[in-house]
Amino acid sequence: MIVRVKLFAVAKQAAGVDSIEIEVPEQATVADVRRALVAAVPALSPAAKFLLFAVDAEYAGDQMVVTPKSEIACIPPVSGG
Amino acid sequence: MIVRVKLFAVAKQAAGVDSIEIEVPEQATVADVRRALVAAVPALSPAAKFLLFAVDAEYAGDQMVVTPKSEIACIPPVSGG
Amino acid sequence: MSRLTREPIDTQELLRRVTVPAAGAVVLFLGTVRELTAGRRTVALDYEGYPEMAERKLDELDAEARRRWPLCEVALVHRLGHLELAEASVAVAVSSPHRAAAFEAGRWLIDTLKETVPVWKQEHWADGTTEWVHPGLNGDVNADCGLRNAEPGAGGPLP
Amino acid sequence: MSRLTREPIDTQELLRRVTVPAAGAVVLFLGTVRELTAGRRTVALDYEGYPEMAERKLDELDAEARRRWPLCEVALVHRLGHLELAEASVAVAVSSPHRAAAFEAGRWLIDTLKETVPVWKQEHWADGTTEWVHPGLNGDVNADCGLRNAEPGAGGPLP
Repeated sequence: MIVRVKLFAVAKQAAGVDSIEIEVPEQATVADVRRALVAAVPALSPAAKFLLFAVDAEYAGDQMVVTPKSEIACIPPVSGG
Repeated sequence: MIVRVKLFAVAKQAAGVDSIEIEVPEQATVADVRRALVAAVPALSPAAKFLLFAVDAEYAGDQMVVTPKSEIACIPPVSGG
Repeated sequence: MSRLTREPIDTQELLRRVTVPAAGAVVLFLGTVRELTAGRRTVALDYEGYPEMAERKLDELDAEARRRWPLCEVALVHRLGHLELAEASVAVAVSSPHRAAAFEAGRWLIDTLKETVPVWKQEHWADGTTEWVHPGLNGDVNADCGLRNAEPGAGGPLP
Repeated sequence: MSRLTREPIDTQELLRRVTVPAAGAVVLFLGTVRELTAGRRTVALDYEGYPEMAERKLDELDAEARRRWPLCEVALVHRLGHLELAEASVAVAVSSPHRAAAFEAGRWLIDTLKETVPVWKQEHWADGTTEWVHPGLNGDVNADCGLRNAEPGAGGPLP
């Protein structure tokens, strides 16, 4: 299935776009999304373990299952304030 | 000798004036000033041990010697802020 | 910068004064006139000070805070006179490159100011009575002196 | 009250909002654009956020702070977009009957905001380079990714 991932900051800069569609297996988890994102944007691989994800605007653990309707966002380490 | 003592807050209220002249011995100390003040304003006697004094706009210990030219102020416990 | 004032405290001016390019953190503390104290209702406060000494003490606090923390700017203002509910009686504004120092210095400044600066507040209670506040002394001495429940402006018992 | 804004933060409005008769203490924290970071000179910052999630997180911080401390009012604002030196990027304003809670809550709010709210800053260094700031990740990954010293607006290396 295809999911869309919102990208911010260094992830957006690395991809050159502010969201990206990636192919993941049915019943894919956040961990699968991370792998597929890094495969699609290899420049992010050194950052892979630092990337958190949000599903429907809430932080989501690696085991959370996503669907094509999920609002998925890649959250690199935050630096607000 | 005669010294003048500035009075604030409850001390001013007890005395009914914002400064008071009191008689103290030559070479009087702050401790002498406290005793003379409380003798002049008996309503302050329960507060006597809580009254600090300033000489020339600086906190002064009981042993400090005052002169008729000293600016002496009675400083009851402060409550600014 | 430290001063006493009888006008409302201009918080914008204080923030402008401490917000500088070397700073990354600004902390402003305001002490405000609270309606309820231990269940009693206040309608207003009057603040009185010993101005020459109070301003000197504020300057000393400013200097000591700068010795203790890497501060960019410090501004201390205490208001005197009559204050209504929710008005600010005191303002402490500090800036620092980093927030830990700004918070710590701000807290130390207001704590120390309240212990050392010769300023006094008089409560105007909702029941019509007034009372000078003297920590450690109220509730015993004011009562003993017959000064509790004094009418505004009235002197206590004279000798 | 919490919100994101692209306009300068109106600190007077925040102070008015939190200054209420039930409070005796107001603490305002401002995070401001600092010129020097580890010896490097900044000329400006850009802030980007994930708005839907950032506002939800700010609301959660507000609610959690009120659970932890007896607060009267809380106001949290984060600015997004382009900020010059000394402009405020974030404001935390809290009020409480007593100052200990106001200081502690203010400190906890900014500390936790900086750890959890999805907002990012991009440094514009005086040498003309730009850099997204990602704690734990800068200095290694940005460099590894070839993203350090990127020109403003330029994408990093694409696959």
